[in-house]
Amino acid sequence: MSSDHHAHNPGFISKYVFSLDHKVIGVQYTVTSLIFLFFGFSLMMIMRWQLAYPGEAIPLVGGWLGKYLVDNNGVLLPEGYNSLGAMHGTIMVFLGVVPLAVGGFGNYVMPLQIGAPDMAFPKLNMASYWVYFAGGVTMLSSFFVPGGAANSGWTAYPPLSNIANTVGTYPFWNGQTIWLLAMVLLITSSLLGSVNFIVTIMHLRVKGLTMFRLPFFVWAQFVTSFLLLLAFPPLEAAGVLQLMDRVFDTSFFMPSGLVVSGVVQEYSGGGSPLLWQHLFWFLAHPEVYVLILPAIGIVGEIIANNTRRPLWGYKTLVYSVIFLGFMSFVVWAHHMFLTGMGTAMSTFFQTTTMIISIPSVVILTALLLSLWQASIRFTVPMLFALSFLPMFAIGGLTGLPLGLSASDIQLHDTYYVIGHFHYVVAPGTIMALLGGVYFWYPKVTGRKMSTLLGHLHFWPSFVFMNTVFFPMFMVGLAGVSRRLWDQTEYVQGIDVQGWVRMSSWGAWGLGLAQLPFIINFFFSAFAGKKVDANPWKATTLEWAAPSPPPHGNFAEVPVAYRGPYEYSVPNAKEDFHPQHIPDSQVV
Amino acid sequence: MAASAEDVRKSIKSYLLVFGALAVLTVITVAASWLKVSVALAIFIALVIASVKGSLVASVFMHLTGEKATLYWVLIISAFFFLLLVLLPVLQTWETSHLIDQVKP
Amino acid sequence: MSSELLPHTLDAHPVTGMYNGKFGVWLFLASEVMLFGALFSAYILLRTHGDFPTHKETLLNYKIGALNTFLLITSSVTMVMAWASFKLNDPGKGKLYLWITVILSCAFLFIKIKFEYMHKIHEDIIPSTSTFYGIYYCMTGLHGLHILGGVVVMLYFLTVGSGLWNKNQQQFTNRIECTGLYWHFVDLVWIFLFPVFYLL
Amino acid sequence: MIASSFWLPPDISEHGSQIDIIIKYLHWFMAILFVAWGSYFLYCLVRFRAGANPKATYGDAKAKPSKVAEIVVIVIEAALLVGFSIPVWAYYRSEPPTNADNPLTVRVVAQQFAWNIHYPGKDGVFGKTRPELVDEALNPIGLVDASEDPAAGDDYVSVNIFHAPKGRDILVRLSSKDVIHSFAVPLLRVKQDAVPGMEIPIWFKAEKTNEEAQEMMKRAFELPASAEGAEAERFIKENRLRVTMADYGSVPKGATLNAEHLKTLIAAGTTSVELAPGFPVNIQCAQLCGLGHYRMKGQMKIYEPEDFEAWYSSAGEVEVFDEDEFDDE
Ligand code: HEA
Ligand code: HEA
Ligand code: CUA
Ligand SMILES: [Cu+2]
Repeated sequence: MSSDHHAHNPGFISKYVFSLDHKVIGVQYTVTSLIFLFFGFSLMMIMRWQLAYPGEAIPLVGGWLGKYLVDNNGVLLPEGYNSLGAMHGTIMVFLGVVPLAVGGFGNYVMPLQIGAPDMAFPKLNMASYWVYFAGGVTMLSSFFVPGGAANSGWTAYPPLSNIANTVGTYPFWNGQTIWLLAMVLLITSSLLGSVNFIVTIMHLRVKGLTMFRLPFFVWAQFVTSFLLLLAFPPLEAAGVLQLMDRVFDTSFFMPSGLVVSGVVQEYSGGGSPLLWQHLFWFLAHPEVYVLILPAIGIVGEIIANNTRRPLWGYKTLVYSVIFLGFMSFVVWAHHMFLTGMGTAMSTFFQTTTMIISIPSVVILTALLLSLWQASIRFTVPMLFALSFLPMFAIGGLTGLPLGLSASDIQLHDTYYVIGHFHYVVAPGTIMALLGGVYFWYPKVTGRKMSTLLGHLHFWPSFVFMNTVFFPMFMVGLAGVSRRLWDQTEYVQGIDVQGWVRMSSWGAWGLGLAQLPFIINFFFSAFAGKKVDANPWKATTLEWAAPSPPPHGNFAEVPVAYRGPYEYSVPNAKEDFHPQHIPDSQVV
Repeated sequence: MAASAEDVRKSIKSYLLVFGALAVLTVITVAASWLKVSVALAIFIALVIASVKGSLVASVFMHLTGEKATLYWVLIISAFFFLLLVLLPVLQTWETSHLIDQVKP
Repeated sequence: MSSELLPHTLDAHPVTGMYNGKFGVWLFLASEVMLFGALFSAYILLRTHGDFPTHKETLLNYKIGALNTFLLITSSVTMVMAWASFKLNDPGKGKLYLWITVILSCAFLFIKIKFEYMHKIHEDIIPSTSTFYGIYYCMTGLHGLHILGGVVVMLYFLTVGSGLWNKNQQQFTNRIECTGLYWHFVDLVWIFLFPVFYLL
Repeated sequence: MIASSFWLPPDISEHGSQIDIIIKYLHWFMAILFVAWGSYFLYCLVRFRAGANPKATYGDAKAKPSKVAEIVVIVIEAALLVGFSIPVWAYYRSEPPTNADNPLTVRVVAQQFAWNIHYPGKDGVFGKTRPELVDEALNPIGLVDASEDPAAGDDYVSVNIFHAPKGRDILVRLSSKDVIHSFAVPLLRVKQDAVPGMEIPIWFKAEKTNEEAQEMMKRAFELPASAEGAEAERFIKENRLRVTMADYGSVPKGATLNAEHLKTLIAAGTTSVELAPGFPVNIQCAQLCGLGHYRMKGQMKIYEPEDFEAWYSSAGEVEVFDEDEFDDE
């Protein structure tokens, strides 16, 4: 079916730049988003200097950060701090993790895992990458416009975001407006991608691959796509409304009678600031599950492969993920408990929030039980996957005090929240995604990454991740607000300064710990050990294709004969039964 | 819908019928807006008529009646989230703006 | 082009009952429901929130609105007729219907812009005049962009893209069907916009 | 700061202990779960490593313990939700102090980057305000003239300092002039966003005065070896918001240590002093509100009721509070 296309030799441009091949697009996504991740992290390493040593000049880079970020002495400005913070959040979420988890891994691995020759809509796929790319470039360009990048947080709450970054008379030429335009592009890209994913998963599975024989990772991508499909449009709508507010002076989010810096604001009024928050969090809560579900999927794959036994409770896992996806649409206002909620609404949202924690507990328990009576191989990807479990547990558990509206009174908008979600997204998702890179690298390049460098990457990263984020819980409980340029303005802030410095040192250590990875990533592509198509002795279909898979993926269209994780089946020749090998050849 | 030529020919008639119905309903909506009824009732009437028109378009022009369960599920889920998105923000903002009524000025 | 070789490009999938393109369009429409849903939510919230003028106090001309509604529902019929004609292997009639659809939608846009937007802007009624006009311009503008997009796609199939009919009739008809689904949805949105802005 | 427990700041409000209880119970619960799960996890890693268990078992592990664990989690979450969180919120949000409780009612108007506390004066009625009248220095909330609204005549506005009595209900009508802020007083376990265009009520009762809070928070600090040099400078910088809690001869109680003080103390052979925050009950802004968000700080001054009355009856026009001068008070 697929062996005969592209009889002619496509040129470099159509092969590697405007390629329609899901694998090339997947690699494009992966590399671009890794670079964005590193960039987003660098912003935070700068901010952590100001937090650890408030008011001292930033070493090394302070001199050339530009007048919107630092003053003449190289000290970070408060508005520069806000810009970096907003851009860190935005870049990490929308330009780093989502494109890596969905655009990168989803694009590359998912079609292979279902035995498809490509995505259902290759042109749409290419378009979604380039729209993402355009969004990223637009977002970055905002560092250079007058007034600097957006500085109202990644949440961009109006009225602040409506009045922020207005410099001179250019309606478009300022950070916040560019942020909005870039967000519209990024959301569009995700929408194109999610349509493509759903159709591909439903329509292009090979013969024999029923829904309940799909690898867990595919299920995770499937649910994620629905979240992207249905949750992103409201933010797109909100973005359009805020653009109108900024460019056409409407007042959707501006109530009447505002006085900013002593000046009465002129506009028609009658808007609602809370409207933005609803539309934003309607997206952003499902969004956080977009950040975690693909990671859980990757962890599931790696764990099944390295425990050499089937995932415990595969169906339970699938149902939990579906339920999680569904529930994630009905909890959003737990981010808004303190905007003035009455008893009725707060009861509704805290109850749904407690309910949504149950499927997470079930998922984690199932993954944990998969270790029982296993034969655990501590490969590098497995180390990353294993570290995900306790880290996600800490992140998830600390979500509970935030989810109860009464305890959220004390913890809302403190570093406790920062600690909570970083435990899920950084030691959780980031570690899982890195594990995924090590796991599928041999498929993409035909070569393995260095194990030694892998260990040099894993252990310090694991330690430093905790050094960065654990102290944040203490800082938060002590009552220090987030987004503070200088927390030592407050006596509580001075008291926890030791913890804060520890976080900062951890962050820089974490930065250093990425060097072995970067080296490993680029060098192994041509210096790594050559391996065969199935180096991990895995069962799912992507390992049935050659490494790297040719255009069209499979030399011969596979047929699925069984479920995804048939490891250590009694009386078998080997300890794994690939999905595509008929029974007659394995027993 | 993999319709045969015969089916298509048959459905052309229903397209024209629906067209007529839509035109009539548009006239009715405009007429109804001149009725002297309360605002709530007026909104209700207008939305009911719009929903009827919408379902006609969806089920006949878009052939929704001939589709399979998968699509229904997708649409039901979006419709449900749509309702939440419309209702909850309004309720919450309403509740918040009335909290102050509990305390005397 | 590799996409021709992908499964279910032409034939319906046994479970979903749709070919790839149609399923894709329906999913896209589901997301459009949420997009316009969010805007309707904004409208209702702003309206119940306080100082929000209603149509009785505003100058929207419901007669123009009704005329436009009529144009759009007519274009929906001609659209579905176009698809039916292609399906019945009558490309001449199909094209004719498609042209009528294009003309009707251009008429819609023309009336919208010339007699509503321009007229209003002339009277200095712009989005920032009041929240009502803000959301009116926003929602009808977004809807107008959707119309414009539909027109561009139809013109594509009438001109540059019409060659596909000779190569693969079924695929061409499928694409017309997908365009039609989108088109009916745009019509459907207007069916709600009209009473919400012009009558209530 | 002396952590009352779980690193929380001391609690000086009436309702705060109920919030703390949830935080404490929940964290114990989380810790137990984590340790239990973690031990199982580590046990598996060791017991079932490939070296020790070369052949994995195909069948499912027993599901019962996991079911039990999940049910325990559900039950405890439900108990915390229904037993603690919802009632606290219901009390805190829907049972405002009544007139019979004689609450002190104030308006708090947030702005970039200050807290305006508007007292109604003796008549207990707030004067009208209008945005056009706002003058950042003289009339930050745009209060009308007494000729327009007699109720405005005795109104009193204090910027960044919130005077309040102990042991009496305090009812705050919270709003904002420009963007969203968040009125947070960690010691009182109070936090509420100030949303422009809305007035949102919150209420609380302080059970400690500033002095009593300082007593709770006082702590001994080692003095540096020398009164000069980097270490001494850092000591002064880090303690610039604290005051002495006892009389140290040349340095009176309630003083902020400066280089001069340090010199005399070290010369007198003192090695440690007891310090506590000068203003222990601070108001923070918890919602990003612009470049000055980090310094949008107010202070509460909680008096004994009779001292409060004395202050209230003598209060003047607009009081602007500057923290750097607080030790002169
Ligand atoms: C991937 C991202 C992610 C995930 C998965 C979650 C998961 C959860 N989150 Fe989190 N959250 C964020 C990202 C995430 N969150 C972000 C980014 C913000 C802040 C945004 C901002 O304001 O900028 C936030 C903020 C946030 C708030 C608002 C706080 C505030 O602003 O005041 C709340 C409140 O309810 C909350 C709750 C929860 C809950 C209940 C879960 C639950 O789903 C968690 C359920 C999980 C568990 C309960 C773990 C169970 C596991 C075990 C018990 C097993 C132990 C196992 C071993 C030891 C191996 N989150
Ligand atoms: C997915 C989301 C995500 C991720 C992964 C991170 C990762 C990190 N975050 Fe981030 N953060 C946010 C989302 C995220 N953050 C958000 C939403 C906010 C709120 C913003 C706001 O207030 O508006 C925030 C805020 C925030 C703050 C609070 C600032 C404040 O309130 O003032 C801090 C403080 O320390 C912080 C620190 C860090 C650190 C140290 C990491 C580290 O863990 C980073 C780890 C990263 C890596 C290890 C990079 C790995 C990549 C490579 C090694 C690339 C290699 C390249 C090639 C091979 C080509 N973050
Ligand atoms: Cu005001 Cu932050
Ligand atoms: Cu959330």
